Amino acid sequence: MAERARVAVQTAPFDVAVELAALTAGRHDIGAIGSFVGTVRDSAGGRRLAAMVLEHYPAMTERALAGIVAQAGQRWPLLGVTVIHRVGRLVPGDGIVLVLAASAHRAAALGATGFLIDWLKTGAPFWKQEYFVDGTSAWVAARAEDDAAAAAWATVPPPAR
Amino acid sequence: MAERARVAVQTAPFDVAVELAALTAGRHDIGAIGSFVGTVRDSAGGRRLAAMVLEHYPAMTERALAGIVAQAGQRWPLLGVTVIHRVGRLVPGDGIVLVLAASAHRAAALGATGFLIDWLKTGAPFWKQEYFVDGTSAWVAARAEDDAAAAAWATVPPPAR
Amino acid sequence: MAELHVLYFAWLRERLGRAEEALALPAGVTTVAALRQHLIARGDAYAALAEPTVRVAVNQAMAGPATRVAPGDEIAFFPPVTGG
Amino acid sequence: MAELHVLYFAWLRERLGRAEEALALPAGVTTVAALRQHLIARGDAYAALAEPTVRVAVNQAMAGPATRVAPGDEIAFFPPVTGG
Repeated sequence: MAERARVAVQTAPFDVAVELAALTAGRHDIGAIGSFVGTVRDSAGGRRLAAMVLEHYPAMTERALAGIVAQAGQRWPLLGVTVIHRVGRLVPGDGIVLVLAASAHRAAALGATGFLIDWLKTGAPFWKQEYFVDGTSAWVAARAEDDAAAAAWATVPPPAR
Repeated sequence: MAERARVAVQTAPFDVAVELAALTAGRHDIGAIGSFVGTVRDSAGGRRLAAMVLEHYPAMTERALAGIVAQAGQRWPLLGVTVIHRVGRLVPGDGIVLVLAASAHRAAALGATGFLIDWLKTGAPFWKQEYFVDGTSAWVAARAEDDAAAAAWATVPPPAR
Repeated sequence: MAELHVLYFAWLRERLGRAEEALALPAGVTTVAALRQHLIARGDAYAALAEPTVRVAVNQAMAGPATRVAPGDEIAFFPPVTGG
Repeated sequence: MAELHVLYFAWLRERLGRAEEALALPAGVTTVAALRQHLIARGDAYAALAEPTVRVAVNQAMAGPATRVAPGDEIAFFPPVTGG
């Protein structure tokens, strides 16, 4: 289990520098921090995006995120994990999700970062609705390749500790 | 080739927030940013570390880093890459290296991040000397597993664009 | 209380025109599959629940067709998730 | 100028007590392997160059034993890199 685990769902923006500092403050056993930031793009399926609204299932989100973080901590010797997912209305350029994973070595930090974002995309109850510049809107469809990316982890044996 | 490529070797600390902002400023086509931060740990081989001194081969470093970034840009559809490597005297907790890779989608961003750090560890002319609390010092030995990690990329076909 | 708390998310919520409802546990309904059929049988917008991609969670955990439902449970129907 | 510019890094630099030297290209030396043997033959600290892990770069690019060396080249000897 990660020694420092922070999970948050929020409407406010996240500050990567603040989160990095919190994750590593006073720690000198961390040698590697992997991170992933997902942001809103200004086009989708060839159409210009004006905004995106993220909905979630609060009671389940909390459980799902805690479960995903715990799974990562079982696979890799993590010293800290931060997962922040935003909800509500976002515009192009806004951050959607932040994953940080700290470990003594890079393979664990980057492996856990990839694992966490793959699972966030397929195992956490968030839904995106896109609002286009042309006035139309659409719910984002789940992508088969996301399911494949998450499922692929089941075939990867946990690394030697 | 990445549309924004920044490579630096410096004694000064790097600021992840500043680098992230520079990479993404004014861009709304970026959907994913992978990052890796390597930091100085306070122990090595069971001994307490007081400091680390990083030496490099300046004329070659520049060429090697530019080459590595160009290779990443050929493998993945990157929208921006930042590589900063520090040299000189560092103490536990200090950042050593920063890699940022931006793309429209997460697989490219995280793949390029892992590729860049694996190659930095084996293909760029940096050498670390560790100074221990007990007054001794030692040059860090190259790790066979680092060579294996970098070599493994040669067997991974570039992803479909 | 012999009631289920049923939640709908994303386009299911929009199609049904509601985010939640309380439902007396119908006689003979003991599984997710049976509850789903019961709701689909209401017709009109509830036909959306027949969409095979629709997922179900019971008490905030992903559930399959055979998962048991009991009075007091929170049952959620939703499309495949698209966060991250 | 028929000279090579030779550089040493990390523990090689320490063992040799120098970071660089100018070297007149010895007669008959046209490859990295020959230059390395020539330097090793100097004896004393130069024996360190016989260490099989020592790498060589010619004009800032990684080189093998058969890589050609010519007047004006910058030749660097160094241990395996340990950055990142």
